[in-house]
Amino acid sequence: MDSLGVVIAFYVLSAITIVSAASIFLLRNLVHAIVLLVVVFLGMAGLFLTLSADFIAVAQILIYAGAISVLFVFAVMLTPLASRDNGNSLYAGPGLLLGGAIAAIVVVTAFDVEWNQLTGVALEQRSFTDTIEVIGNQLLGPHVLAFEVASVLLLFALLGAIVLVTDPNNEDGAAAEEEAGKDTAVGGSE
Amino acid sequence: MTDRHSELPATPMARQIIARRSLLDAAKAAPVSLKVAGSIVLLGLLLVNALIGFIVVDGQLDGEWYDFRDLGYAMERLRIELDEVNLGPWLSYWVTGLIGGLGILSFIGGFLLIGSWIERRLLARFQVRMGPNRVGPFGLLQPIADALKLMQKEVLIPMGADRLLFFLPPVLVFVPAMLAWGPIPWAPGMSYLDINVGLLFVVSITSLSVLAIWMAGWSSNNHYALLGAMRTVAMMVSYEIPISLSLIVVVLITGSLNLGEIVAWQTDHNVWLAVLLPFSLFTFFFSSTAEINRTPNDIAEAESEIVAGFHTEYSGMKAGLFLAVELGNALFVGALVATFFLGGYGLFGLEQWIPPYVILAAKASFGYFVFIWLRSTLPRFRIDQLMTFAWKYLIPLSIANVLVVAVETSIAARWEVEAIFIYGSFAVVNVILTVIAVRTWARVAGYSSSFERPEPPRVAPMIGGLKAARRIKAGA
Amino acid sequence: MTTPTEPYVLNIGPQHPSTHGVFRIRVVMDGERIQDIDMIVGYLHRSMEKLAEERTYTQNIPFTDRADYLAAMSGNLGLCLAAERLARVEVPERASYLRVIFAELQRIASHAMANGTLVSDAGAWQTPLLYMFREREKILDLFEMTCGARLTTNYMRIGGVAFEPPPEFWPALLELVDELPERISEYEELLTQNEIFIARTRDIGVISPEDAINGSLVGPALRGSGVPWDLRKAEPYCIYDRMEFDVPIGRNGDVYDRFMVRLAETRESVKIIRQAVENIPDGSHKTDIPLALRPAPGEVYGRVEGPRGELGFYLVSDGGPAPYRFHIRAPSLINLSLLRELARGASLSDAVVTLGSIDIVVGEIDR
Amino acid sequence: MPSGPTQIDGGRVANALNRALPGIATTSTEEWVEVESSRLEEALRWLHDSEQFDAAQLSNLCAVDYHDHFTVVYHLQSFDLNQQIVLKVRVVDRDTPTVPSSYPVYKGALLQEREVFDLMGIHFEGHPDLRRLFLWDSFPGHPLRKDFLGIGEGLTSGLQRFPFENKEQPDRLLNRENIVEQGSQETPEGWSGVAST
Repeated sequence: MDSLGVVIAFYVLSAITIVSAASIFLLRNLVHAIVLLVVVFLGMAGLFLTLSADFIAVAQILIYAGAISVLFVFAVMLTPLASRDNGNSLYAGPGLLLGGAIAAIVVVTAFDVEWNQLTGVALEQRSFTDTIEVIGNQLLGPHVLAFEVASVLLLFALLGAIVLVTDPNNEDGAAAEEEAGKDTAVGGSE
Repeated sequence: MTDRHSELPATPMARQIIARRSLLDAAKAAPVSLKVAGSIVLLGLLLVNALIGFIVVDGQLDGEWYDFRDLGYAMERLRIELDEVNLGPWLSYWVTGLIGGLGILSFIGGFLLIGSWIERRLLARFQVRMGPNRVGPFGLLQPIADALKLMQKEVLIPMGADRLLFFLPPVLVFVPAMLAWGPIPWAPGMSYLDINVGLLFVVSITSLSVLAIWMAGWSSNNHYALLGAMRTVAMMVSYEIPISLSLIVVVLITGSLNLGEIVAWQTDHNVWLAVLLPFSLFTFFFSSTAEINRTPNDIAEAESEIVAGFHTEYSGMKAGLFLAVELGNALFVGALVATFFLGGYGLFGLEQWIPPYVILAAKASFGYFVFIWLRSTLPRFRIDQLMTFAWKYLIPLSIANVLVVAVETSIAARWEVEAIFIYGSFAVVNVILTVIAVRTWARVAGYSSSFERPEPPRVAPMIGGLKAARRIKAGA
Repeated sequence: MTTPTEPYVLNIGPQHPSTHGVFRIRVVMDGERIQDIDMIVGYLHRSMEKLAEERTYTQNIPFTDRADYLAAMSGNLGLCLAAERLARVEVPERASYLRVIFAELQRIASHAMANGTLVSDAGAWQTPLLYMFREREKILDLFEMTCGARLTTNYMRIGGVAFEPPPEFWPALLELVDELPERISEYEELLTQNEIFIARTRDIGVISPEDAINGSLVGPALRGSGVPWDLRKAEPYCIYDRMEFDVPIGRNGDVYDRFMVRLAETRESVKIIRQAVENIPDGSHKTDIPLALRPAPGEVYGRVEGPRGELGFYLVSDGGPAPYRFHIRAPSLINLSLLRELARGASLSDAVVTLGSIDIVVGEIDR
Repeated sequence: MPSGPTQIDGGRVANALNRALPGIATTSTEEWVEVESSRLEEALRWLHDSEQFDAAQLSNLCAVDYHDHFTVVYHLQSFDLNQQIVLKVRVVDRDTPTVPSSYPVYKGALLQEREVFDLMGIHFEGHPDLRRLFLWDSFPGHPLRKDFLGIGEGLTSGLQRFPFENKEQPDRLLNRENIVEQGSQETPEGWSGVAST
């Protein structure tokens, strides 16, 4: 955190991120909220870059800005037009509580961690060139169990999603799916 | 046109067609002095080239700042010089960054100008017509005329459109398209953004354009645009998976996410990854056609169904920006294919003679040519066929491909034989495996041979109605 | 669990690349699936049937050009045959041969257009269309040589044809007839084995023979469903009874079959033209008829097999110089009767291809 | 003799119809048969189902205005027997002429009946979607009627005499050699413009 440029970048990015994040729940238009959400994700990626975490930054863009936001897009587009409104305040109380709790955890952690060991010279040494190697070795070395557990969790989430959208009682859905399978590009069983 | 027709152009149109002259005719008809002057100029150029070639082979150029084969050296030198000025590191940073950015932008901008002309001329050639040939020599100024026309046009904002979101997308779609060019290595030392996560950077930046397209479609307040946008979003999200999986294979083999190192690996081993990984090449190329909305996967702007898809409502230069991005993306995918699978800037030692960036540009243009070729040849898939193809065919096969290549990589790491034998056997095995896997999986997933060879129509032996139809059907 | 989705209305046309003219369909869609459609036609309505009641039979021939503007010759032929039958006019043999030659050339041109636009609708960016235009251009050149017009030819007359073709017409025609089979084979190679094209057209828009007959389909749409019906064989007019040709019929009644039937029909047309050119007799190309033809009171329903099917002319005469009632049985319009049933439940892309395979000409729908 | 080569004698059809459904056919000539308008659907269905006539397709449907009545003409086509039947229905009511729809028997009548409704103003009872086809809904009148726009008392549309005809020699032949002589024909100025009945 020596260079002036990095400091300026940090403040600008933080401002963008926080303002966009605040606007998300102030805006009534859900579509605008999604666009701002993407801005938040991109700002976060920029913040990661100022911390020399290039892999995390790129992964942030790839996963959050590129994929998660598309998920939100689908969710919004499947919402009936009448209820496409950000004005619902039913969950405002619990949301605030939860948000406050998370903020508290973050603040406590921020003050609890010895940040100094990773700044200055140590940060300089951890240059851009070997982040991926280090991350890869860590993931498939000491933390391989957690890595595998996470992947199994994701697999189950995938299966759960499929089970949720497949209605065994709905013959129409099954027939439609069969029909869709029949009309495939190179498929088309006789 | 046969002889009789050319003797006897019966109609004004036929006469007009015959009267058109080609480039060769123009050269033949030139006066003798012009021919002599031209030959002298050509000879001089040849001589100069021979001289340059001599210097190159002599090794005098290697690594010097005036080494025109790799402009990266000049930049390096410039940076060192600027650092000595003692104004702080920002000077060298900004100056070299600006020069590099301008270089890339001017290359793309130049290509956008010439590219639309190339595309239209080539398409016309494929379609037995002339193409633009009126503005300037051989119609070369047509793109400029088009751009001027687009700029003069009124930019309409449809009623009920979300004005901000309608304004932003042409810009937002342009930014990732330009940014993604950053990590492409043009020569060993000539890469604008030589980062370690180059491959991930490319994938993530290109995935950003989904949102811009969706914004364009949603904010237009038009059902065609919305339909096109949702088709695009669904398609891009689906096809990002096969793209990533096919690139993971590249990373597995080369052991690096850095595009420069991927190219260097291919140059070192004297092999193109296209030979080693034919399936990945196909997956990447096909999925890219979906990502950038080119035929046969241009369902997002299928003009026979939804007019122009997400940019139906855009007019003037805003529509022009979308079209330009589409064109630039085609070239970019060509460059990516060249980098990942066709040896990038390398050409088996020839890069010592020809500037590597020229080689890369030529390879990228070849990719672009293939896109034009496809566009002029193939019909379009339907959306459900396309999604089925991604999820049922490409993704399972890509995963299997990753597995196979992972095994091969670990063999290569442990087996101590000449690299040429290892990779030669891998190439053979992979080609065979690809063919077998594709055929088997197609059978498993329900491909039937009736789609391969549908029967031609019958000849009716009699005239009649329903009874005759039934009799013919039963008899056959 | 099904996600409730809102149906929405998509307005296809009047200006749309795949409606082939000013034809409008209002589609109620659920996502990509079509729930219901409503055809809105009439943008090109020129009240031909009313206008024709105040014009003589000869003056009405140009209307038939403008009704089906892609098959002007067939329209001319249909009206002339009906009027000749009504007024009992005999046609010289040479004129009959010329009529058949031009009607079959027109069929090739029209089928080339239909197939080209169908493949264009399936997404091939105009390449097949332009290839087929190449042959169509040559045919239109032949028309231009003969009667000076390319599209709205107004060539046939009651009692014959308007002009004898110029001397350079015959070699050009023979040359075209020689090269056409090659070209048709080229299209077959280019398209009929194309995986994507097959996937887009096979089992799409299937019409059963029962539906096709009951829904009043005619022409290639009917033959594509496997019904062997061709007026040139069933009720031979002009000199078709002397010609040898086959009637190709489809197997499944899908879009692909209709496409293939059209392609095969062009081949048969080439055969017919070749036979007609070989056997054409010398003689006059038209008979003399009164300036104002006054057929005896009565009615007639004359019909020909146009490129789009049975093109009928119902003429009622009250003894005056103009028809008392002039009705065109427009195959383009009547072939659309089944469109709604075909489109329901189909995806938008399929509906577009199906519409393309029915081959409509808006001038004929609206008249 | 019927005018079409495959058209069958109306009298034959009338006899057969009357045998099966007594009293249904009112008039018949050798070209066409006229049936009672209220029993149209019955007749069509019988013709459609009968082995003898096998009227599989409604190939043409149109209407003619005869000043005092309308005639709806049905051209029925049998493919297997290769014959054509012309069926007519007479409607006398000019204000709201009504005919039963043939859509229940022939799906191909869908658009043809809409066209006749639009241009001739004949209502088809039982048609699922009887709207105007070509003209907009608020269009006044039905243009194919002979009294459309009310040209005048006793005057109707139609052409009584061809204006360029030679009055003295109405049967003058038209061909290439016979060039029109100066003054031998009626000039447009001398033509009244509207024919009178």
